[in-house]
Amino acid sequence: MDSKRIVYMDHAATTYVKPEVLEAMLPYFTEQFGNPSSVYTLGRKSRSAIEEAREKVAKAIGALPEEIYFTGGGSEADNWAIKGAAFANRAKGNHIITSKIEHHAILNTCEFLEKQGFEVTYVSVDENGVIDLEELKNSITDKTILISIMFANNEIGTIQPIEEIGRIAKERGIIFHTDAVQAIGNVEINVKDMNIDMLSLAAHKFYGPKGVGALYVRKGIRIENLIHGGGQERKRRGGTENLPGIVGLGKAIELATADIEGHNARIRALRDRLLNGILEKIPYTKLNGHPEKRLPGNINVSFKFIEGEGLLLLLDQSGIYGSTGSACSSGSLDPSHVLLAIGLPHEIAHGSLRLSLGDKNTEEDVDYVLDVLPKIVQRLRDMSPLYEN
Amino acid sequence: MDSKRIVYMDHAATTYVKPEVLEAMLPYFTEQFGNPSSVYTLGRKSRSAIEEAREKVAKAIGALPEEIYFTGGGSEADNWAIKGAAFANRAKGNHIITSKIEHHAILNTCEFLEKQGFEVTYVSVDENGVIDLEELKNSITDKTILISIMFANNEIGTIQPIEEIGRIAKERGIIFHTDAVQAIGNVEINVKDMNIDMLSLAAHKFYGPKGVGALYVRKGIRIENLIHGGGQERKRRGGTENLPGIVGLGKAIELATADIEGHNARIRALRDRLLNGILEKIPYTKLNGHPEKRLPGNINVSFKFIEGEGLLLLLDQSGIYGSTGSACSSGSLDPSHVLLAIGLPHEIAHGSLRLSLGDKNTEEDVDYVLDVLPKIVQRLRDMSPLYEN
Amino acid sequence: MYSDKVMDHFMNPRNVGEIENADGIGEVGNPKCGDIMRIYLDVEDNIIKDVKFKTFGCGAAIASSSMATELIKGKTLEEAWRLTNKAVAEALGGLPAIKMHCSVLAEGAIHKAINDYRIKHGLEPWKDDKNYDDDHHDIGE
Amino acid sequence: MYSDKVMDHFMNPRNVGEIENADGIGEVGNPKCGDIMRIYLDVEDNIIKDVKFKTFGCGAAIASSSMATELIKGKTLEEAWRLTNKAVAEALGGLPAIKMHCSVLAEGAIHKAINDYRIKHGLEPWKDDKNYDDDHHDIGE
Ligand SMILES: Cc1ncc(COP(=O)(O)O)c(C=O)c1O
Ligand SMILES: Cc1ncc(COP(=O)(O)O)c(C=O)c1O
Ligand code: FES
Ligand code: FES
Repeated sequence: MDSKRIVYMDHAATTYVKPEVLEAMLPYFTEQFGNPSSVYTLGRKSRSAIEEAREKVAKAIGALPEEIYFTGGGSEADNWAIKGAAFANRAKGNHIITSKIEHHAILNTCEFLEKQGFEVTYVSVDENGVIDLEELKNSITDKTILISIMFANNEIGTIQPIEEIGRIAKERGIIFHTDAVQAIGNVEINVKDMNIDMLSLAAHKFYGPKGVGALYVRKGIRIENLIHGGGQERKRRGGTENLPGIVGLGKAIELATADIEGHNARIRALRDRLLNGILEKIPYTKLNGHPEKRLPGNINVSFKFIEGEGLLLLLDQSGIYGSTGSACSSGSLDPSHVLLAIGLPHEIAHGSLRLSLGDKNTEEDVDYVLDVLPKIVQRLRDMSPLYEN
Repeated sequence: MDSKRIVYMDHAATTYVKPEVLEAMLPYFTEQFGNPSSVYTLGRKSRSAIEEAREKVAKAIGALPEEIYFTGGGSEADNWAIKGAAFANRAKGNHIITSKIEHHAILNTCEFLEKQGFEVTYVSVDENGVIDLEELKNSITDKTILISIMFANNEIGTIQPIEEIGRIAKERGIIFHTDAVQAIGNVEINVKDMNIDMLSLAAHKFYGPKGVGALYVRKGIRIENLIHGGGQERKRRGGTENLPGIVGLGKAIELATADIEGHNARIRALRDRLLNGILEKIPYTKLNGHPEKRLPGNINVSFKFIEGEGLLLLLDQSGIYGSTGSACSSGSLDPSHVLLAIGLPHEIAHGSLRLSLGDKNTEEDVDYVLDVLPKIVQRLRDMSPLYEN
Repeated sequence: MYSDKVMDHFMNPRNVGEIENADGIGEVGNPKCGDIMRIYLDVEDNIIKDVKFKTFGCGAAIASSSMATELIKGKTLEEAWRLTNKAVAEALGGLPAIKMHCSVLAEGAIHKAINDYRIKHGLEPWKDDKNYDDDHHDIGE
Repeated sequence: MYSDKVMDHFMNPRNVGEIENADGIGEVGNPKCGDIMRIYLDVEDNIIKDVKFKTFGCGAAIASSSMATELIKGKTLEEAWRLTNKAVAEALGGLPAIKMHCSVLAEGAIHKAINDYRIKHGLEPWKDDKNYDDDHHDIGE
């Protein structure tokens, strides 16, 4: 309410576009705007730009360029992977396995498929948000055509044992998709080593533009199209290519994966300083998600006795931007399905705060949050009928 | 091959982004990038920007803001409209009516639905590309749930009698969708007066950015989601909003519909000068599409005895960018389905050239094309075994 | 999404706290769905002399508590009973559709506090036709 | 999409034209699918003295005609017969996958022209195992 300091700690929701990325994109709006499907010079230059971006995406995840298809975002990639595999393999089976803590782009797609006659198993997670591998194995049937497990969770940051899931899927000859929207740039990924058949990503989570993403589909995997249309993306995704967006995605993924270790070390140090400070300064506080196997920038804590929306609004007044799993913030009856899946009671889930750190955050930012946050929590607790001093 | 002059006449494929549009978009990449679903200031500003864009789109077509849903482009809007209406109304019927000259985003979607048990009637067009209204009426059955007819054709520019089709659909209580991707900015559209229930559009056809579009869905029309996911777009289209893209779409549609008459008068005068010059200077040439009811900037002509890809390449060498319906340019066996539908023999369809004019084209551009094109056509004819001087 | 009035009452809530030995206390909501509002009344000669609240809930819930307590302070119990959630929302310059139920909490807590007072004073509780402890979260539009 | 060599032969095609009273003429393709190639041969002592072409087809078809005619000029008929479409494409610095069939036209037209010459000269036509007039458009990858 006083400060002009702005501390953005909601990078898991979306990031700003890095200047280098925007710069790479700019020529493609006004000058170099030709339709990549055209035979003339202007079109051919656009085609090269797209193929260059495709190579960058492929390289970042250990795939071949011809295995990368550009989409209009992470949700489209998720929808395509799930529906595409389902519709293409219906003759083989109608059973899909996923987890209880997937993003709604996966969960709501599965719900749609259930209405279309598919059967979906939602595997549980433990109190740290790690998938139950035994339950996963036991839920496989002759009819299982697809396993989709996210690489890292967007709310609590827990990283899944993707290699092991890939092995299980491979052994049983089942297609394995992973939603890696949160993982890119934070975890080393190699789709071949990890036996990943399909992988979704979205540029705006790693300092690229919104409205563009990609789906990796291993050569030989057949999926039905989601966006039917022109011959773009080797006839698998119709629509005039989002040329500046794709160029931006290419540049952003190149930057994000150039030095994952270095990036993580820096972010993790900041994150731990902030997390330890919070746990130290604010009583009745609990960390959600796995203590070690988590995204380097992710903090998710629950403050007892208070509700998250008010917390966000007060933080906002101090220039701090975070997010919450409270139902009050989403307008739905239940708080975050992820927090419930790891066993939090409703009232604790309501008091959750996610702070996700990014490249521009500094130690000063951390110290500022550590100064402001405890007061705000106390202020809300003082208003809470649940809190008895 | 000598000149440095560049004449872009492929605006029907895609347009450059106007400087004012790019300028409006720029803050939303790097500064004003907050997730519109967030409660904090940065997110709320994004939300306002999106709602402002929504109002602009609504105003441009005579709809209500809450009837506009943003998509990742024209193809997504088309796929959503058709599949969404089909899946939501399956209990009512399984019959869809469309035309033979729709964009592939419609045709290939219908083909997919045919595999899912739907029946599709593809209505014919006359030699000018105008829909056969009698055939349309006669093909309606008790099971017809959707009529989808494009507003204006992307290849030959023919504008359809949309109001009459809207009336027919309304009388029979059938949902009416129109693909207006080519029409926005070129035809006055009022979805209420025209009884349009759903309408697709794409920003990159009217000087907005690629990778963003919109679907208008009349209040009360229920369609299944295409991109399932988060609660964005009033729970009807998941995915973090393409904030700069949406802002750009809003700005572009505002500019494009501010003075349609004035814009058309200017473009039409240029177009007619070019068209008349071509027909005068180049023998064995035929105009495709309706002589009057056509998009103001559209020229589509067939030059006998030659093939279009070579034509494009030679034009390219002179800095002129156009497009063709030749199969050789697309890598498929058949030339443009639109040119075949209006009754052109294959070899004539192969020699087609589309020049689509835009806002930056000048009389000098026209004169330059009129200087270059006849020589190029002659040069190819001189190489052609079909041409006997 | 919130009006300036809402933000003002959320940021600077009036009448936060408890009243020791209050004449009437009303609590609605349940922690499961995330919202609890408790209202304390000090009543003298049928007039609300003082009122305090404690709320566990969103910004709109806190602002509604603040506004509602302001609106009934100094009023008769009959007047206070007639305060509707709509009046609270209006006084706040409006609430988003999905947040209207938060103002209902305030109406409910006041009703409960008044009836608590009436029962303690051997009066018959007034009849309420709403159940304020129901799941009241609702998705707008 | 085309190599510089292809563009050069498309922009500046060698041997365009007709030969009056040619010793052999071969034509393949059909206008329905958009490509026709016709080749004229002047043969002296079993050597191709002169060769011309006319082509209705894409840039790759025209470039292939140009390159193929260059490659057989001055060669014996046997040598010319052995020219494969692959050799033509290679000489052009490669062709896009979806354009390989355009080079097949050149191979076919040469074979037909040679056999036209042989028949006119009372010789038995050489056997060809491909049908060059088939629909040859094909989608790459
Ligand atoms: C008539 C028509 N419909 C749909 C589309 C598809 O739009 P987009 O390429 O933006 O997906 C286009 C343009 O390509 C079009 O001209
Ligand atoms: C794990 C995960 N999957 C999918 C998505 C959807 O991506 P987008 O919003 O770009 O469609 C997100 C982000 O919103 C995410 O965090
Ligand atoms: S208290 Fe939950 S939304 Fe207001
Ligand atoms: S001649 Fe048709 S593609 Fe080459």
